[in-house]
Amino acid sequence: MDTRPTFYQEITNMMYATHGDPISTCIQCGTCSGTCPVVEFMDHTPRDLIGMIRADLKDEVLASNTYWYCASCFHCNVRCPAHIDIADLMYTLKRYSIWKNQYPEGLIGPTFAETFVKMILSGGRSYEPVLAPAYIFNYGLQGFLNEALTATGLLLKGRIPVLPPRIKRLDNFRRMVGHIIPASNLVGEAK
Amino acid sequence: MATPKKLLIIDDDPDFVDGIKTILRKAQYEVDVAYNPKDGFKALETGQYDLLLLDIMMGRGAEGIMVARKMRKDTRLREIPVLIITGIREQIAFLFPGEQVHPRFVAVDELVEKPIEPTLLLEKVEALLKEAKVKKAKAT
Amino acid sequence: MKAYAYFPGCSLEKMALSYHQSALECARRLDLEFQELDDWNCCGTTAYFAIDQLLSYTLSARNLALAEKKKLDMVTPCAGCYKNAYFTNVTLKRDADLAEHINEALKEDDLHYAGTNQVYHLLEVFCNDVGVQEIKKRVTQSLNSLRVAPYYGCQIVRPRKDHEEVENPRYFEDLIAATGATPVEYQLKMRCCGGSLLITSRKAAFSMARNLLQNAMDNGAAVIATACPMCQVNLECYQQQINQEFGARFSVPILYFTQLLGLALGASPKELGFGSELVSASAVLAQIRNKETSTTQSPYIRHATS
Amino acid sequence: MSEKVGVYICHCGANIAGVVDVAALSHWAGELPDVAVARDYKFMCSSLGQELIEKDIQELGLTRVVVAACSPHLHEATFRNCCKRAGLNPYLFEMASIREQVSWVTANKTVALEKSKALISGAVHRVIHNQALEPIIVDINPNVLVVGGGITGIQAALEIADAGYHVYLVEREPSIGGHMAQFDKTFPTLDCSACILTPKMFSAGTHPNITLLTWSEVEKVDGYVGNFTVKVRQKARKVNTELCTGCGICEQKCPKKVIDTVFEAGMGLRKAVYTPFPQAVPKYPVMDVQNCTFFQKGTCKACEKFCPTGAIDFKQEDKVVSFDVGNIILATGWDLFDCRRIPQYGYGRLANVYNSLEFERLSNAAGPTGGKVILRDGVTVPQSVGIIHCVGSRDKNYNPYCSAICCMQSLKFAHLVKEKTGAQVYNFYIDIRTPLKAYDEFYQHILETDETRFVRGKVAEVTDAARLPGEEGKLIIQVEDTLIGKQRRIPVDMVILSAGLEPRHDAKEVAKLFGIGCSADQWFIERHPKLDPVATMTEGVFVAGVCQGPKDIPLSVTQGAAAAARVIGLVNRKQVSLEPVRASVNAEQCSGCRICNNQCPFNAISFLVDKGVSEINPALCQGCGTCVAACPAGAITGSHYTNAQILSQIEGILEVELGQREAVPA
Amino acid sequence: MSDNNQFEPVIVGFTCNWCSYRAADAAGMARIKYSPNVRLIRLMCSGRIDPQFVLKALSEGADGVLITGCHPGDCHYVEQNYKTLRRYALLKRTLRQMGLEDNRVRLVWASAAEGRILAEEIDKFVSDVRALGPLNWIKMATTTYVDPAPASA
Repeated sequence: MDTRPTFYQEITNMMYATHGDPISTCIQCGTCSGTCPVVEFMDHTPRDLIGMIRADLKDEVLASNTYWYCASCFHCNVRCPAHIDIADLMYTLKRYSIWKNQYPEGLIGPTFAETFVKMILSGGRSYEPVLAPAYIFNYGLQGFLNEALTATGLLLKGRIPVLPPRIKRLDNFRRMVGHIIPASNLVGEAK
Repeated sequence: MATPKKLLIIDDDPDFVDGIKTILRKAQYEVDVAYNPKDGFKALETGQYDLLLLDIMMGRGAEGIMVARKMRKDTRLREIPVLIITGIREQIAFLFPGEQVHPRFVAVDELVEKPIEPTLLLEKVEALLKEAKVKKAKAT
Repeated sequence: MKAYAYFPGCSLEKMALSYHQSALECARRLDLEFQELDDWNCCGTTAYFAIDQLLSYTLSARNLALAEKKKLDMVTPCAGCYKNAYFTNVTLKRDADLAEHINEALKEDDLHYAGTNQVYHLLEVFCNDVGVQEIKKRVTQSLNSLRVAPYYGCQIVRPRKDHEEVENPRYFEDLIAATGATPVEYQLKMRCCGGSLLITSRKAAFSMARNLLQNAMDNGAAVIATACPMCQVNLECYQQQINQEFGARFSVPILYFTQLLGLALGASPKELGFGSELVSASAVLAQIRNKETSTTQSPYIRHATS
Repeated sequence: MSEKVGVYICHCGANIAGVVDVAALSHWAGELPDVAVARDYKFMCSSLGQELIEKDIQELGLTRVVVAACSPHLHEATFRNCCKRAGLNPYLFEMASIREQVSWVTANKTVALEKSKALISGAVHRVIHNQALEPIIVDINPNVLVVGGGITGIQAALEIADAGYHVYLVEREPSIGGHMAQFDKTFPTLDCSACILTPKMFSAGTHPNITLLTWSEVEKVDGYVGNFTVKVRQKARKVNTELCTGCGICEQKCPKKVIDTVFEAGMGLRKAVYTPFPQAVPKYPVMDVQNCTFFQKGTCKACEKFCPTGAIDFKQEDKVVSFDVGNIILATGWDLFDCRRIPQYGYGRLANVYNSLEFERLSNAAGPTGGKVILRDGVTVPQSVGIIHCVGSRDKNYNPYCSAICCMQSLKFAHLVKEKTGAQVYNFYIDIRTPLKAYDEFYQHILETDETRFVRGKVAEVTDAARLPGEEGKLIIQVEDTLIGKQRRIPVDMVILSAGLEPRHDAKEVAKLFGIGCSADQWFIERHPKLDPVATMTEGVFVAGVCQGPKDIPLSVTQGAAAAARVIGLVNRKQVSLEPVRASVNAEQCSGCRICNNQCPFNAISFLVDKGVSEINPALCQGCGTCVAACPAGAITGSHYTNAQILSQIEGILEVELGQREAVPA
Repeated sequence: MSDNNQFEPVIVGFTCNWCSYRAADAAGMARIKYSPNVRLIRLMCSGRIDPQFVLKALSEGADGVLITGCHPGDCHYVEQNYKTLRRYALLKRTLRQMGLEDNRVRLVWASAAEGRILAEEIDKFVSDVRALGPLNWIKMATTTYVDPAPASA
């Protein structure tokens, strides 16, 4: 009980509730990476990443963009011959890097996550325009213009709401969230 | 002091655990560590601890709260004082910076934020143990 | 008349309003009663699920509890909402501690999750509960051999729920065939369109969408039918940008399967929310109207200029 | 009357003594009522340990013996013999398993001691009620049944027949030969499979001691070791084998062509009346009634018209033959993994994706293409071929086990493709497993000479959806090349799936028929995985070859011979002794209610109408005891498992617990 | 007894000779640690289990009884475990009629290969019986049992 956990053990500790088999059962066959539709954008293939975790290459793993590129399509999950929940592993790495404040600069995943939570807490539902400013500047002028064009198209077709949606029992809802994320400002005065 | 007090740390962060473990052992406490909520709860059930030091953000989210809540429902574990030590502000309190971390989301005895000063840690631990002793004396 | 607790999800409020309208129209015409959940909230979405699973489970659990209150099984047209609700249901049934923890939070809204109901995607309700044979009987306006590419996407079929076929399911094809349309066979029907990367990694999302569009076109699709608002937006709204990025000339309508099914069941385009497309569907509507000129060859086959 | 019980506690080295305080245990046991002596010893099963017991029996006059050691399935026989040598009836002995049930499964030493005490107390209480019994001696019928006429069954049958005993060799297909007859070359020597198999088939077909029953299936097995009665259904061949000379004219003249999904693996055609291949044994054809024009449409009879000996018999019916054997060898083989179960590999959807058996036929000189490796269009020679290993094996979605032959098979394919087409060959593997004699040398040889490209990675999918230039019209193998960490798309003309071995689809029913067990994967379970690999838990029933688990030809032949040796050994003994565990009815107490009559699956219980009581035939009774429990009058006794024995064992076990609980305040 | 004085039930288990006893052997060979509360009695077949064995065990101080056998369809004696299954249902009814919790008796199928499954089932049963608490059976009048003399051959 007293030996300091390695990086690999830290990750398996975080995945203690995963429905899949432990990553120790990975046979490094590459089915995940051969299947992955985003692999060409990743600096390490998912299989490689599992190998790196098992080799405790913490800095290299955290510096990798692999888990931010995961599209959660679960195609690797259903094919994995070792029944590893690879998408869950990617989620875990996202959480790890956010919790440790160790995500690489320039990736907008964490910013997006943050924006999303704030949005949910303010209305109980998601609202596309709020998400836009959070990432739009990362694309440069061309991207901005394109986005604006698409958005305008959608707006003209009546597909973008003007006001953010709100659920009716928002106070109850926020107090509910306050039980799960312990931040007092979400729920006003605690009971 | 006849037998040293037995403390359990449930925290997934090895760096932090290493730090406080050293501080607590130097102060003559007996310290066990569990690095995930499942092992942690198992340890609580099998060992006899005088105090629990509990992290919040573990596993799938704020699971420390789950552990605390479950303990409070267990007649055998209910009386163990809990000191929550959290880095939640660093971890997810990007939410509304500057404001207080909610102190009473579940009945715990004390909550402090990481990083914690050694003296403060020892003070809190000592105070909680004392309080528990008084409570126990009253009960019997 | 079989009743369901209907959870539309955030996208269907506005962005995918036509999905909402057409889903309800199809349900009505198939004698299903869809009771919309009262005061439902966001399901937690794919993107956020990664960051805090406990919160995501809680958000979905609230919707499940709302459905339980109605004592009805839940149906949702959104693939993302479906996956989250389905697996929240599975996880909470398996993990009593977690369910208790979340129920503690749900008390704030006088709700309780007991795990008594099932979660279905709209496609499942139509294909299994109603049945393809029954739908076939109710088709009044054949879709006239329109070449429709069924796009399953990710979250309806994956992760695996039981022992079902996840690499080559056929129920979407069967449903399309029941409407008188011709289902297009193409290999990427199960492939991710990249929708969930739209915001975080546009380049990857576009490349995935392009591969998908190309594969459907190569196999002669006149229209792609989707069952997920995110896929629809990615494939339709960004088609122009994809054309720019890859020098392609895609111009393929991406419709919700309920819009096509609705037409076959005799609903008018207006009732099904037609008119808000960014890629015009008028050619599709024309072909359905014009029985004589039915073609099996796609008018849209255009190859990328590479 | 009081008994003198001796209790012996084994240390089993540290296996037991490391967890259980054996000294305290034997001290405690010595104090039990009726126990005359209790000892502990390092290895009770050693000759010194046994001598200890024998000496006590003789010197102390022990009347009962209890050994607390390992599982009775390991050493019950050992200690019974030990008792017998010392003049004590072996059934006055009882065993308590404190290794498998205590020391190996319990961490806490205090609890382990308590549990050991409970088990020993139970055994001591029980043994006092044990009765002296004599084993039942039965004669062994020297005839042997071998089920399955593949290489394993052929080998076993020949060994036994050569030893002078009669063998019934039953085969489901029209000819013996099995899968080996379908193969082209064999690994690693590249011998022609047919060249080495056909002589053995011929010997089996002509051996005076072998009765060949092909196109036949075992329907029923009754009895026990030494005395089985077997019923075999001989499916109607519609050919009178007395008259048929095997000239093959019927097959030539038959106008109906059918795709041969069995021998040709769907790659070639056969006629409606056919022998699966020219060297078939026996040479007699069979008629495929489902596809015969006469049976389906009522006219044709071309075969009958041209048969020179009048052997065609459209009226022939299935025949059930019954015979007695003393021992049975199962060599039922395997089925090929159905590659359609992995849709992403395209088998059954993409024309030029082949499974391993299809490739064997393609490459076989006697096969449908005359040994030419060509694509499904029948002309094109592939310029690039991908061979995918581990298809359906080592994958928790399909079969978690390694099929053991696919690496060798794939290397062989690589060599054959290269030799016959000159194509660029890619082998996609997870691990190359070439462990036996001359196997790895073959791998080295391929590496050195054939320019095969080895790509380490489990293939994700095979598709015809071209994306990049050069992919049009090809099969694209998408895979991570794990040694460089990159996803690759490799266009090829032909894909060969090295499909795994699976238990026969009906393995479970066959196991049930013969009263043996199946593993979770449905391979037949051997008696001991290392030390008794061809016997089963059922006396007189043996397993050999792939039906017991994946293996290649040399190992299958070895097992066939091994099973034959075991059988010959038993037959030579002429007699076998059976456990005297049998039920019997006390006619005085029997009320004639007949409740027990339908409890017995072996029909051992009959009702004597004249006497108004039921009776059990000890030759048929297997000793399960179900009727004993069912008898409302308590009139049936199950020897060695009497009510008195079991009830006292319960008392004994719980005595310790009660004592313990009273001692500990609540 | 564990440190925190939790109730440790005593359970008598019956196994058949062919599947479930070998499953226990397999659990041992695999060194799978499981609850030590169960003491096994080997019979030839689960069909041999006479309801009086179960009642005897409960009356002599057992808190629960575990009945194990081959999986349905895998019985060494063809179909005798189906009879066990029927008797099990009757037995549960009898227990209810006697005012006892019928979940103090459990039937578990385990093949010879399923050591791990047997161990898991034992753990589960022990913890379930532990939750039920001790069985307080006023000791029934001791039943005397006399074996009928074996029928003369």
